[in-house]
Amino acid sequence: MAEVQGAKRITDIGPHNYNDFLHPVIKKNYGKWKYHEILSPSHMVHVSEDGDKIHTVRVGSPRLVSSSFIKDLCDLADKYSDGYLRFTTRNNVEFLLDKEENIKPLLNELEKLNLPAGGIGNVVANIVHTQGWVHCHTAASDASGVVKSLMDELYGYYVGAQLPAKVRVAFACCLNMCGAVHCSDIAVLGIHRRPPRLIPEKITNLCEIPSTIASCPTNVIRPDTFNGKPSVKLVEEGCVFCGNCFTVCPGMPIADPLNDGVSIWVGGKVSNARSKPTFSKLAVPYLENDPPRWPKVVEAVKTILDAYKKGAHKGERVGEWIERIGWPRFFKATGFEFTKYHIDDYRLGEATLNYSAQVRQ
Amino acid sequence: MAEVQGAKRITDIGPHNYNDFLHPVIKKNYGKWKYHEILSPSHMVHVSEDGDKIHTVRVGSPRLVSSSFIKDLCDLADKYSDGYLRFTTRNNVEFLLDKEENIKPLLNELEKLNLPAGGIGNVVANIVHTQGWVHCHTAASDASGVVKSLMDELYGYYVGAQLPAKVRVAFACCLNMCGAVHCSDIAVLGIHRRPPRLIPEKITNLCEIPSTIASCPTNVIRPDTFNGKPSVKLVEEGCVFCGNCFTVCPGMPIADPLNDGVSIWVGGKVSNARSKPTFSKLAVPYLENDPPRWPKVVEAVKTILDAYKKGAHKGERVGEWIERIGWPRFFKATGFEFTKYHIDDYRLGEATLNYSAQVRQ
Amino acid sequence: MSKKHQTPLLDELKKGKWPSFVREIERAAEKSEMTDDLLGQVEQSYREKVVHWKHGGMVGVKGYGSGIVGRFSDLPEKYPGIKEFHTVRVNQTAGFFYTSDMLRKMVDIGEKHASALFNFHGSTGDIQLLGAKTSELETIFQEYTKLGFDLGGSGSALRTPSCCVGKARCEFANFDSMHMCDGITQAFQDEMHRPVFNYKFKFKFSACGNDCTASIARADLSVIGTWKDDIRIDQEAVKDYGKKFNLHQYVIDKCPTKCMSYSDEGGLKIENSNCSRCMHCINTMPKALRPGTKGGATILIGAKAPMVSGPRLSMVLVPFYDVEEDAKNDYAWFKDLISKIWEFWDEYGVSRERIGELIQRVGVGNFIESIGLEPLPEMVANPRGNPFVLYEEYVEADEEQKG
Amino acid sequence: MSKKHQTPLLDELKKGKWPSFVREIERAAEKSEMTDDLLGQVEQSYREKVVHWKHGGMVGVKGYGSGIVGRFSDLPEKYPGIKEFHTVRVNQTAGFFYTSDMLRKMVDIGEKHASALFNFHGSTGDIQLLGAKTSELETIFQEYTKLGFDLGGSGSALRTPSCCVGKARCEFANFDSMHMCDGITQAFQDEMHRPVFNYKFKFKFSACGNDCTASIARADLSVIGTWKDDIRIDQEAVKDYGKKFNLHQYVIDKCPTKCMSYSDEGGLKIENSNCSRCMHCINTMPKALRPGTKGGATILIGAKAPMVSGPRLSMVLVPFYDVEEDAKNDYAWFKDLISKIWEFWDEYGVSRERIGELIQRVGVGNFIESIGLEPLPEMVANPRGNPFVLYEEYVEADEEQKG
Ligand code: SRM
Ligand code: SRM
Ligand code: SRM
Ligand code: SRM
Ligand code: SF4
Ligand code: SF4
Ligand code: SF4
Ligand code: SF4
Ligand code: SF4
Ligand code: SF4
Ligand code: SF4
Ligand code: SF4
Repeated sequence: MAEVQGAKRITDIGPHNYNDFLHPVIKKNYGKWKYHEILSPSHMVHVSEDGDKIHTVRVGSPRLVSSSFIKDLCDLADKYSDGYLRFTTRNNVEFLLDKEENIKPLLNELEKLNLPAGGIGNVVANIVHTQGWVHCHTAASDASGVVKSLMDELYGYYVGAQLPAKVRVAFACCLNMCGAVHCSDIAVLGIHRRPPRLIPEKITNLCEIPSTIASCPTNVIRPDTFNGKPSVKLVEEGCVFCGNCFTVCPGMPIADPLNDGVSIWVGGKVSNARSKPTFSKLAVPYLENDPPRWPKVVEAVKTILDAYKKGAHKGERVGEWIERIGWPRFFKATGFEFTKYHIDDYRLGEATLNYSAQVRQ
Repeated sequence: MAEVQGAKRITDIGPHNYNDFLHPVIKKNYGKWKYHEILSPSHMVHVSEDGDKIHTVRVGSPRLVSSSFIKDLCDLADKYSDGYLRFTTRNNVEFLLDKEENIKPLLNELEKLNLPAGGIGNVVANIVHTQGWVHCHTAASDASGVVKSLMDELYGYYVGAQLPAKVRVAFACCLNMCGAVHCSDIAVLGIHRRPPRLIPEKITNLCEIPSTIASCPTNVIRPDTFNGKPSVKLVEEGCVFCGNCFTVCPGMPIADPLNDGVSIWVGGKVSNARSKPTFSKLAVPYLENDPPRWPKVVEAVKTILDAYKKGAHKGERVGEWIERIGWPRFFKATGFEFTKYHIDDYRLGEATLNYSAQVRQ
Repeated sequence: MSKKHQTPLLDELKKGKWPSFVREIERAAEKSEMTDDLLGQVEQSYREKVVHWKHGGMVGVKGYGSGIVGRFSDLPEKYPGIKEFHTVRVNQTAGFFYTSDMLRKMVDIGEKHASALFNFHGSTGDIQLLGAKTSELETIFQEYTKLGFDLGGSGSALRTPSCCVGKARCEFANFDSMHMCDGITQAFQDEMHRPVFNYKFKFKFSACGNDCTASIARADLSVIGTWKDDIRIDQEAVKDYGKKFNLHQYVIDKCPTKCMSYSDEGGLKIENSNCSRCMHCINTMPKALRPGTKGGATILIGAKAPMVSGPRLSMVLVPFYDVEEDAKNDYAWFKDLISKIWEFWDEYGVSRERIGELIQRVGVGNFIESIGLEPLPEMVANPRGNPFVLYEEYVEADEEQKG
Repeated sequence: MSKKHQTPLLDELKKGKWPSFVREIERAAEKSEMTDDLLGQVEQSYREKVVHWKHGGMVGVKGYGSGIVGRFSDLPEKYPGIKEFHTVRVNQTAGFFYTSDMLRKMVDIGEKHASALFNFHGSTGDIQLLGAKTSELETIFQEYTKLGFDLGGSGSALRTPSCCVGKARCEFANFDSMHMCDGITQAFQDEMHRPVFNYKFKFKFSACGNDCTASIARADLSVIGTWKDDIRIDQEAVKDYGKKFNLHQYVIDKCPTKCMSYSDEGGLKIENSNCSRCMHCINTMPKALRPGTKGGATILIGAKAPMVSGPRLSMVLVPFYDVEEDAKNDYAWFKDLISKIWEFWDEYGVSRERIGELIQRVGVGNFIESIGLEPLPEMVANPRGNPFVLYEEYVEADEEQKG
């Protein structure tokens, strides 16, 4: 282990300044871009007020990558984009080229390396996701496995096939929802469905009781004592399986192989274009975990995409399509069952009911 | 007093059956009407599938009327509509005529009696209202006086001048909102603004303590004792002056001459046409009671109507107009001040915030 | 008759073109002496900006728990005429239809036995006779029943149902709102006159989505007309409207579901499966468009005024109710539904809790289940956006599979 | 190197066309021995359908309270390589720009001192090096700082701010999101590295309403580009688009404020005072339309994931913030606003309460007032619809006026 020596040690320097990593054409035209054109799902060009051009070739990444993967990218960048590259906010890789003639060879080489070029325009973008069984303690499902299974199936939509609009799919392995799952066109969410089991020894020794009680969205964790020490008890009936108590208190594990699984949500969006940003809404309350390839999840997402492709007008995001045709027809189109679980009974649920006689017959 | 004699006494007969009061043309064409035409704000005609016609002449009423007023109507009905008439759901009077030639003389006579013929189509309809100081114990303002002052001012809009769409104005004298104040284009609402005063003697003797405590929307009424008997105390800071405690407990009077007054609400609607039914929203939090003619209230309502008339597209209800231009521009157009009171901080208030970057600059 | 009280403030309200309620009170006072004191007290309220009625007070007629609202002056010595000034709520007819004959008889009762002052009508629907003394109540009641009219509701009871004019004079009517309103009112006389509910309960019937009774805003149970089949189109008449105004701007573009299109050649086309029966296009072109012929209604539940947890609108409970079919059985299906709702309310509701508040408290899903209906997407504007789902079942005995 | 663990289930995930994370773990295992055990444990999770990491665990480097997320296997004997398998969060550059040179050096550190496995990038924005042992943390930290990179946030501290590519490669940018993101990150190093907050706090910067960082869904403080003046129109280019698609259908009709009109003669007209800067028309015709030249941003507050009272989006706090002007003063106005927000949070917030939850608890109006801003109608979708207004003042000493 390196010694910690006050003098030598550098701290609080923040990230490296981006200026050191900007392609010269970008530096020159910073803030002067005039328009862009999407030439294919893997290639767009930005044109500046001076007429300069920067080409972007976008490449899909599994995000959970080895050093070797990054070095492969670096080799490509050296060869085709003067060593310049960036990542997107959805974990794609972007090569930034000023030489148009490099695009074709770059695409060819990507194909050889089995790296998917695509993701630009009205396609299924890379799936924003989280850690899952690979690295997180509260996961109700794996992240990378579900995402890989989905992207294998949706591959065509990433590299080519056009959809009515952008489709943002996201995955989160528990209700903490690391990522923007709650506002995605299609979201897959790992869920628990059995109340936490209480391990009194751990609760009394490891947990701060007031914050454990405060962690519960439905207030079903109540004060108790165990061997004379402060502890908690549970009113199981009101538990909504959020796992927040486990986050603050290791004595309340909630993962459960027989009951964990995923739920599917649709129609969220983040952009302010046309309609306001909005949450994804519950479509399928529960599908069991079926590793390694989660066929039921894949099928459900496909079902939504197919119905969307068939029913939406050009330019309509998934949620905008559903709002136009109405939720009853969404459930009809997908064949998903509407259940009492779909009716919001939480805090602001009242605001989601149909207070009108506007009903399609 | 009449004797109560079981035998003779008729009970539970419900209302007189309407069939006895239907004009013969209505009886004949019941359920067979084909279309209507609005020929003037006081006159519309319904045409049946058989070609029969029934003419309606609508007349405004102050609703709080004497037997003589009703008898005047009866005389007119006998003369012009074969004795048939009805009232509308907004307290207007409708004469039902099959003889077109009777319309003109009827209108003439109405004018002589100073009865306003109008209220049909895109006009200011009769103001739905309540009891006020004339007959209710919880009133924070008078009803009939405010309505009379308003209708005198808006008279032209009742008998003639066309607006972009129907404008429904309503008045309620307290937060019980007898009527559809909470869903009106423009609503005037009597409000208290000082917490109830506690009269412990009355509370302990006349009030059921648990229901008094339960009556409070913000839970600021707390159990207490007075002379050893169960009573209540108040956390004044959280009181929202709703008066519900007074409704259930006479020991908590809330009316207060210096602080009572009215608030003004806009943009509600009930019909399902185009947009969904929606609540009226707060426009002016407080105007003092200034009897006998409430000039400030009249001015505020006029201000809204003027801005609406100027700004709305044809066919837009008040709320639809505001939704199109945005609330910031409504406040600009009317000059009303936007305050913290406009921001909903009650139960479902969160659902009313602007969660978007859609902002007019 | 000379004036007993000086009313300079109220006199201001006799000016102006709108009929004056002050004048009406004066006219009533010409018929009934007691009403003079009302002028005095109201003038005093105008002066002091405060109400002068005492808190509530129970009064009624024998065998009835409701129909009369007690009202007592808090200045009975000063205004003895209105010491007792109760309201008698008299059921209106369905659709508010009357003949001059009947009306004269009805107001005569008010002249003879009370203040001669009325509300035509109250906000719930009743004819309100104001200003009855306790001693006169039984007489007034008997006089009205002789005319075939009964008392309305008050207190913790069913309120007088009300309805729009519907098939009697409206081409938009999808069901017979007057017939149903009258039928239901007759069926639930006991519930209206003998308060046994947790709180009030209101029915309103509007025969189309225009909702001319404002039922969605103020009825615990709203029945609003709709239809199953296609909007009837008279293409020639559409063209005529097209000469009067811009069809796209006023009709097509304002359709909330954007399910209409128009071209001079093809005429007006409506994708009826997407139409939400909002009524807009029909309202705008009543000579050209008519609702379909398979009429019925959407049943909604839960509207109310703000007390105690905020105002509510009614939410969809039954997307399509075949009224005509049920009318053949005297509305048996509907009455059965209502009984189940009232049973649930009786079992789970607390005092002064309206049905809408109860549904919210127990959860829409649980309520639906309890009264034997299915959860349907028509009930919601959108499904839940938060993940706090109370799944009701989980698999157990999994311990051995672990680790 | 031969495989230590059989992974028949994971092997299934090496099939298919999308790059396989399993293959990536294997490739990392080729560089770093410890990573082999990760394959084993994840395979076991796949078999048993349950996670095998222990609950949390605090680890870190000297002087820093955050930046490392502790991770321990719950089967350390079986998988000793991942007994400790912590995450090192390393600040990305603003806009995620790199050179191949720098990237090689960055991943080399991971090969040498940890699992050779990364997230490029984490959902907050950091580069995540997975699988570091406690004993290696200080070395790793020092190696990164030598490259000019520091740790990100974790725990009850500021998180690594992130931003969209903005002016570097986007013609829609209304302010310099990268410059501001970098500036703010540098300014608040202490708040990021030494947890003293009630809970986490996140900044995200998107230079237009498209919000390519999804800030409105997941940043406590979202800065989203907008503009003051008129949309710039190139009418010729509009016409060209008109040849490619139906302008009315795809642009005009989809404008949320309906403030556009088009005719072949008059060209495209925009009523700019009614435009809500949604970006739709500009997105659809980037060659023809551009945001105005007076760029700036809307500041929004409060987004977060569901715990503990449901998910939240950010709400408008400052309708227009003149970024360029403030950038001249090193974002002094913005920093001052943030200090006030944090002071309020510090004073009134409780542990594990995000700012959005606190604002809701104390009321938007009170919060606004406390940090010195004005209530504005831009903050709400609509004013309140319920009458339960907490008026703060009333007039007293009125007793003598009564009665
Ligand atoms: C590279 C990236 C920004 C970055 O700093 O990394 C980016 C880049 C662009 N975005 Fe974006 N967006 C990026 C994430 C996002 C996100 C965030 C997200 O998905 O998590 C959103 C919000 C999504 C949502 O609403 O749920 C986003 C919503 C948009 C929109 C609005 C789409 C809509 O109609 O709702 C546009 C406009 C459009 O595409 O017409 C847009 C437009 C663009 C343009 C055309 C802007 C430009 O002129 O350069 C860029 C190429 C678009 C494309 O990929 O089709 N960008 N864009 C991000 C690429 C992510 C990826 O790899 O897939
Ligand atoms: C007579 C009455 C029904 C009754 O049983 O008494 C009635 C009668 C008609 N209504 Fe109504 N409405 C009546 C109260 C209502 C109400 C309830 C209320 O105001 O309290 C509403 C809901 C108001 C709201 O949305 O806030 C109402 C919303 C409508 C609408 C929808 C307007 C809209 O675009 O939102 C129409 C359609 C139209 O006018 O185009 C309509 C249309 C009509 C038509 C044209 C229907 C017809 O073909 O006969 C009738 C004449 C309209 C007129 O007055 O302009 N009626 N109408 C009520 C007259 C009240 C009055 O005296 O002013
Ligand atoms: C007379 C009438 C107003 C009018 O001028 O027309 C009226 C008058 C009173 N209403 Fe009402 N309500 C009247 C229609 C309504 C309506 C409208 C409706 O029924 O369509 C509403 C709103 C809808 C609803 O029911 O929610 C209404 C909501 C209330 C409330 C609040 C109920 C709630 O759940 O929030 C109260 C308070 C209560 O129930 O204790 C109330 C209470 C009262 C009381 C009994 C006062 C009290 O505190 O006990 C009033 C008696 C006044 C008097 O002395 O005459 N009144 N009340 C209406 C009944 C006339 C009729 O029978 O036709
Ligand atoms: C690594 C990362 C997911 C990923 O795969 O990318 C992540 C991983 C964890 N998050 Fe997260 N969060 C990550 C971005 C997010 C985001 C998205 C964002 O920042 O844009 C969110 C939603 C936005 C938000 O903050 O609300 C998010 C909302 C949470 C929450 C819920 C917070 C809430 O207020 O509801 C928790 C629970 C907690 O704070 O205790 C949480 C907690 C966690 C913990 C620390 C688990 C825990 O219970 O303590 C996870 C550690 C996993 C591990 O071992 O690596 N993580 N977390 C992301 C951070 C990487 C990075 O630094 O770049
Ligand atoms: S979503 Fe949950 S399980 Fe997944 S990484 Fe975040 S905290 Fe961990
Ligand atoms: S899992 Fe969530 S709802 Fe259940 S007890 Fe724990 S904190 Fe409460
Ligand atoms: S609104 Fe209030 S004051 Fe007016 S009549 Fe109804 S209960 Fe009485
Ligand atoms: S007036 Fe309303 S808020 Fe105030 S104490 Fe009474 S019930 Fe509570
Ligand atoms: S609700 Fe419909 S059917 Fe009834 S009167 Fe109004 S417009 Fe006619
Ligand atoms: S009734 Fe309403 S939804 Fe149906 S076609 Fe007409 S305007 Fe559209
Ligand atoms: S948020 Fe706007 S400015 Fe930033 S990259 Fe996206 S489109 Fe461009
Ligand atoms: S930016 Fe949006 S609101 Fe503004 S004109 Fe364009 S489409 Fe309309």
